[in-house]
Amino acid sequence: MTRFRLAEAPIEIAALRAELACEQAGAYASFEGWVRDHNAGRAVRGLHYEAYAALARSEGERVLDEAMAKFAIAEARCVHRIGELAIGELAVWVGVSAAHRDAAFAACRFVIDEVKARVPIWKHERYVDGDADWLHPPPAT
Amino acid sequence: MTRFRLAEAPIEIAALRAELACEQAGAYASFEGWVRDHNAGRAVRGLHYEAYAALARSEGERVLDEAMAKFAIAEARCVHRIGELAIGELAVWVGVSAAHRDAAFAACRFVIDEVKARVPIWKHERYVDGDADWLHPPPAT
Amino acid sequence: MTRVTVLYFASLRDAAGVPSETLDMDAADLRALYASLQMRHGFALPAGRLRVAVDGAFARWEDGLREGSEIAFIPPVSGG
Amino acid sequence: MTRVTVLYFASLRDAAGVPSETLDMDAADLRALYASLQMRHGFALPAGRLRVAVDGAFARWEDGLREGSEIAFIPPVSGG
Repeated sequence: MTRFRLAEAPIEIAALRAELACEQAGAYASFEGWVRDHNAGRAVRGLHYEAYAALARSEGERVLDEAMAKFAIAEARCVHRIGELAIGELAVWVGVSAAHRDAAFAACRFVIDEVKARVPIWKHERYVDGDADWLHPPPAT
Repeated sequence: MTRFRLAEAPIEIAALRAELACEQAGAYASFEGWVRDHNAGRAVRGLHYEAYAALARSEGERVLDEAMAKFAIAEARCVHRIGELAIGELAVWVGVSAAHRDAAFAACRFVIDEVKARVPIWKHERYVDGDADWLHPPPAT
Repeated sequence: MTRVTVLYFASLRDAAGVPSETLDMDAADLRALYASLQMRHGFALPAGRLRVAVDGAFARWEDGLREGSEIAFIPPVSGG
Repeated sequence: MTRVTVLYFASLRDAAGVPSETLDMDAADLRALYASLQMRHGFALPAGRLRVAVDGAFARWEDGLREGSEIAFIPPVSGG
């Protein structure tokens, strides 16, 4: 079972959502990260994501395994784009199905938080002013 | 602006999601309620939703207005099906876009909780054993 | 006597046997109106578990009856 | 001397100028290896802000160098 995936092409939400459907599931929560046109006050012109693919896949899968163990959910998936993305494009998608909404919301939030904190993927932003930077944020406090 | 809608036909998620996109929004949270094949231990064969349509629309809109005022979000929508639904069908959909994920998750949760608590829509379930019932749950504690 | 139209939904409609009815009533307020209709139709739900709406907006049980108004008794909702 | 392949990502790759290099090193552990490569390439990030992985799995800074292993220094991540 691969619940976590890296994608080099646009993420197809409808097909992923269909993987989560089951007759026992009454609740579905999803999260999407979209490429914004600004970050930390700077106008963003474009960006790309780079991954240490082997470790990103195994660590991402570990996050999803933890979510399955920790919450009363039916299924969960996460897909993260890598490569060049345009403003407004979908960078990361999380979907969770469950019998009840408490677990669906909590697991969805857990997955995106852990993926952002632990999975070796890096964002490179190019700014309208011509500058460019890798984002290496300080640990969340 | 109508952010809350009743739908007599299947909900088209992709079109609704597109209404929430904007270049400032980096986060999108959504919730779906799916028709389950069981409820409170009874096997469900089918169901329908009935609404007091005029009041459901105005009270639903009020919930969305409250979400827009209460959370730092860009946009929000909610659509609730009425009429006959099959097992697995989408009964209610909520979508919220925001600059950051905290607000997107919190507002999405607020909308589904308030819609379930306040909007005059009733579920009628038909059970496999031949029985049928309107659901009139006690107030949440 | 005040002429009002009453709307019934969900289990109240099943019990009343009609989705609405127009009645001439002399109830002092909406609470008294529900009490009298509850007796007539055998509604199982006490007023304490309902909300009441007049002309498409939530109202208070102690509001009086307005001639020609449309009154809805709202049983506990179960959308979502 | 132990022969290892080192992978660089994101700002570390920009600073090193290469995505990976194979080196013969005599560092006592992964921490000492990073210190020596940090000096060589001028990496701005201190080891305390990095994680380290060996052969595709997270490792400890005090692990020794294994002949032929693939070592990755993981700068703070920014997916999502």
